[in-house]
Amino acid sequence: MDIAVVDRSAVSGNSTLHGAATGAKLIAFSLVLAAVVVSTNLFVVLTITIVLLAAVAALRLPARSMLPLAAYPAVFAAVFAFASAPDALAASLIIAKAVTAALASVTLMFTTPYPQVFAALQRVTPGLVGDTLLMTYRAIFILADKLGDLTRAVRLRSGLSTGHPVRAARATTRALGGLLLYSLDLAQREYDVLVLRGYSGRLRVALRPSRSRAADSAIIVVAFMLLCLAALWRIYWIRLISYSWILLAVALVGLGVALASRRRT
Amino acid sequence: MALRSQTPDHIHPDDPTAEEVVRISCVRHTYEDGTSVHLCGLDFVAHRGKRVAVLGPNGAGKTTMLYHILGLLKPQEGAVSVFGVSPAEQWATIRRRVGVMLQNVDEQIISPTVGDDVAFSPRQYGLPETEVRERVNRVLKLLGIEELADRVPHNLSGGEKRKVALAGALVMDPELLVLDEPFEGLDPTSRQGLLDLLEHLSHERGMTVVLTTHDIDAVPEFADYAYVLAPGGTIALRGTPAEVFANAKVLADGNIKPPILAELFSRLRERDASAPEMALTIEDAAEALEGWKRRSLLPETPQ
Amino acid sequence: MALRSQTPDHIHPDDPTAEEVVRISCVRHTYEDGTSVHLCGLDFVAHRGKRVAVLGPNGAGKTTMLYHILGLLKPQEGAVSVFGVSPAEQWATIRRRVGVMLQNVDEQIISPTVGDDVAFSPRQYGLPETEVRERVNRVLKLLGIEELADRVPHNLSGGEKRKVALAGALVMDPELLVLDEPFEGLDPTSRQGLLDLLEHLSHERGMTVVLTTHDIDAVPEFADYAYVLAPGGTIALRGTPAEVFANAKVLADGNIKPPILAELFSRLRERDASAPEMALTIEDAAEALEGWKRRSLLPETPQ
Amino acid sequence: MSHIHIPDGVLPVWLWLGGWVVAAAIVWLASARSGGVDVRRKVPLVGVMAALMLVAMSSEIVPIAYHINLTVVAGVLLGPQLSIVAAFVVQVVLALLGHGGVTVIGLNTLMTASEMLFGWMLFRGLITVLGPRRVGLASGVATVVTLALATTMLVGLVAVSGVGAATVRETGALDPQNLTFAAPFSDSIFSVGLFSGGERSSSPAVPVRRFATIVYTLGPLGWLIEALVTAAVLSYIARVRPSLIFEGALTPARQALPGDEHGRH
Ligand SMILES: Nc1ncnc2c1ncn2[C@@H]1O[C@H](COP(=O)(O)OP(=O)(O)OP(=O)(O)O)[C@@H](O)[C@H]1O
Ligand SMILES: Nc1ncnc2c1ncn2[C@@H]1O[C@H](COP(=O)(O)OP(=O)(O)OP(=O)(O)O)[C@@H](O)[C@H]1O
Ligand SMILES: [Mg+2]
Ligand SMILES: [Mg+2]
Repeated sequence: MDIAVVDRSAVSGNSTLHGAATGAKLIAFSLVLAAVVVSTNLFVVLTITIVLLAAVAALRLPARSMLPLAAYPAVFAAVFAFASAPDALAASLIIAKAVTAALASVTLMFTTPYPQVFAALQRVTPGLVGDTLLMTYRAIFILADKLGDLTRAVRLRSGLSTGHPVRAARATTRALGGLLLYSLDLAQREYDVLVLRGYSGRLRVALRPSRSRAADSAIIVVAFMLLCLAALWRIYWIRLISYSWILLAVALVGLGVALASRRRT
Repeated sequence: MALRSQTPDHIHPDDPTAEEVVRISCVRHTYEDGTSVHLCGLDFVAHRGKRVAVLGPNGAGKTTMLYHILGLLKPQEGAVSVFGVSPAEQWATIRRRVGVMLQNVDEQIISPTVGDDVAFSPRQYGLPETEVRERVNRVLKLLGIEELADRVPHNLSGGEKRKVALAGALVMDPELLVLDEPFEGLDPTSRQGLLDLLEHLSHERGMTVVLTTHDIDAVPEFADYAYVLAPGGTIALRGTPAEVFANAKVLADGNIKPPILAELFSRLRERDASAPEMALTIEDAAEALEGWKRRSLLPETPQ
Repeated sequence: MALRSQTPDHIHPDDPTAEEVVRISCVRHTYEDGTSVHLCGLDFVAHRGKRVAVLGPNGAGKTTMLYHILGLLKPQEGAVSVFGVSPAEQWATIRRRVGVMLQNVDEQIISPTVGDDVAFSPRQYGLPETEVRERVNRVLKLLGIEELADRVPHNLSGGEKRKVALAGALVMDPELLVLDEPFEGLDPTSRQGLLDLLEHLSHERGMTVVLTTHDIDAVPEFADYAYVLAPGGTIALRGTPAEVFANAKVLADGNIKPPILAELFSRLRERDASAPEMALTIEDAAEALEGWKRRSLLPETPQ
Repeated sequence: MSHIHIPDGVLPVWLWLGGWVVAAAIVWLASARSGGVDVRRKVPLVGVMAALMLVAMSSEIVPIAYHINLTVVAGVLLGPQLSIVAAFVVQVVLALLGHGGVTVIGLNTLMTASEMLFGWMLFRGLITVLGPRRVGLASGVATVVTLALATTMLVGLVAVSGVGAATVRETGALDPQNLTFAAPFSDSIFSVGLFSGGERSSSPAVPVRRFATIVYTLGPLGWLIEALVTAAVLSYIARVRPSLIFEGALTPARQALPGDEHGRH
């Protein structure tokens, strides 16, 4: 998980989503999240997943970097589901919800430079919470980067001893302890630098003008429709449950079209 | 307080009325693991418009000293004053006037593009966007890195990152520029460019520059004053570069080799007592050597 | 494969049978953002027991080149061979023979104390604990940092960290030492110490050293061969330091200033055509200059 | 332990809404009293700890259906005010990743935060009694006691809400009667919504007493693991970075690392 990959996609991409207003994307993101949260129907959640995937495909976002990141929570969700879900379907639902929420956030972060996102969030959260959210985001990447550096250093310098599992384990725990401390220092210094350079709890960013109002509205409308569907299926689920497959089928067709159009050009 | 002890030797030698921008008096910092840095001995003073180099062996306390100037560490003893205030307590009131580059530039890059990163401070200070753009373009041009503007800073090479960090430090036209080992990782041409730029900034705009460096050969060309830290942080020596490099004993204690030209001249003197006085820039050295040779020709009875 | 094109000019000039430890033939690496480094033009070769310096402007591709030698990047075109195998594919078989120091040493620290960090490789290779201790003590002493053994590496100063990283690279007595800008951040005495150490290691133990540096003045003293990368990665020049620094044009293209002494001599020549040939170490220079002056005295009718 | 994984729509409205209101109030309070530079300088620490708790809480040790929480570690390092903020941030992100619903964020924030506060208070108390050299012991004891208290709170919550205990995920919720893991969803909206009849008002599947038996007999295993991890992490930090743990009245006589006694002067 390399922050440079996220940053590069966010700033150098040229898709409709990249061009949309940050505000519109944040609203759409919240709507999609709400849809995932209220939904209790696996088919509905999968529909949202597929709509998001279709968007990724159609807009030519860097799926190769995004999908592993979005799938990362699936690992944890799967363990969670395995330990707690009564049956396979419920387990799939748990995993699908985690992955879909993650996919939505990844899509947002890959199409919007992070200062834009956090500047907006900090406007609506109490000071310390907004500040902490920003540093939590950075810290996740600091931890991941340091873990990457650590594994690279281990590979370069000798690898872990296969013949001496105890030594390897000892070295590993020590290294992780050091990693924690080092990440703390790094986060501290990063924050110090922010402050040295003028930050005082509120990021300020240049307004990114929206490329097209129509696209902004379209994004919000699609997200809102997803939320409506999710809500409908949640409220009238008894009547609608046998029609769930229709949603999925429509979404799949959409994905197919997106993939086909991508291949043609 | 130590701040008041303005002994005459701290008055600016050329201009007694020159404003003191930075003063450090006998500051001690003990890190948690017990390592103690005691910046004492002489006071460290930087006057407006002067370029001051801090030299010293690894681990002497140069970075620690700069952290005190930046208010990142709070003096446990002694006093630090920058623009007349204590930076640890009132950093917010002076930070607009100070530009910073830390030793490890990786830690200093904040934003996802070079352009945004350089624009970080002006935006935070609320300058209008057109002015932000204009400042960013100007400073990128000054450092010759316009073509990096849209790149992602994490992906740059070591030297490129350093230039980006420097651009971020310069963009607000600070009155005080604090640089920790700015020449490391720069190729010789960029290094020369930076030397020229710093000279220009301090002469034209009266910018005060405090930097640490191990690049001894650049010091005579760059610095108006040099301070030498001994291990443990003691400020052992102060003076113009020529004065400092004449003090071989303290330098040797401080793990500092004299510049190549200084060494060349002292070798020459060992071989031939008539060799000229030490010259520390290439131009002067060439002139001195040529003069030496010419003089030896003229009156056919020198020795 | 390009590896087979051993044109005569790659045979070791002094010793045609000398073993090639590293060879890079026309490697291209395109980073994800499209930045492309094409290490082509000449082949890069390092022979056993030789010290090879890689020079080039910021962003030329020096670090990229070392990453290929270390198998951290896989050539998308061309071939790399280290000890006769491809490092990207068979790193595990050769890593015991290779010692590494990266440009940003922070990325290289593994363990929470200096002693453990230096002991990391020998422990993982399963050496008995007494030998591990003995090796660690020896290498810490070699670098003069015994007193750091129990410190936490992240808390060290920049130069101290670099020495620790170097100790970690040397502790297994590697046959090939790969160093990315090892002199940056070191004080002049440590720098000189490192130069002497590298010379000792390559002469006594036949260690091959490949390093990148911007410290031009150290190159004549250090390197048996120097390679110059032009922007974009093109390997533009190869030769002994004297050969390389005589090639002003390519150097200027590569943002490389000649060493101070080289410049001094060319200034002297401009002023006085009788000035001596370029000398690149202080000793030689002093001798040449003194000779020049003396000669001008002797026959009273030189010009 | 530090939070409950309950999907939305299970808890009575008064409970979860009350949780939200109280949580919002204390988060607002914590954030409002944060103008000081000293608090702000700790934000990077909060960020790193939040990131670490996220990783820990979202990965589960399967055989005992338990995950490390690091709440006591974080509580000790952050102190009360920052703990509240960290707890809130962590719960928001966890909810987005599907660990429990959005409605329970309020309650979960309260639970996590109070666990961090308990841990912090107990640790401080024990350190004053045992002396600053017994960090490992103090933190181990503090962890066990804290978790026991938190478990009791959980039991109380279950009793109050009238929710089937099986919908509550907690430490080692292995059902000793049929040797299966307690299944939070078997009794709730997930299974019903997907496959069967209506959204029943969930009648407690397991009586509170039996739930308590399960938790108190099997929980201690989880507490022990957590205590070991906490003790290891905190003793390490106390050794290399004591100021993170000790400040003000707790400052111990300077502990030099071996080899540093002579310092460098
Ligand atoms: N965070 C820290 N914790 C403990 N000790 C530290 C810390 N930072 C620096 N030190 C120690 O303080 C002393 C001074 O360090 P400092 O970084 O100021 O040196 P420096 O003069 O900048 O050296 P260099 O030239 O190598 O950068 C060193 O002995 C170093 O090990
Ligand atoms: N991870 C990366 N992603 C994208 N581009 C990169 C990456 N790493 C390096 N580059 C680019 O590749 C080129 C070569 O970089 P490299 O780090 O090899 O240069 P270098 O010669 O080591 O420079 P320096 O002297 O500044 O260290 C530069 O233009 C750099 O911006
Ligand atoms: Mg330093
Ligand atoms: Mg490099």
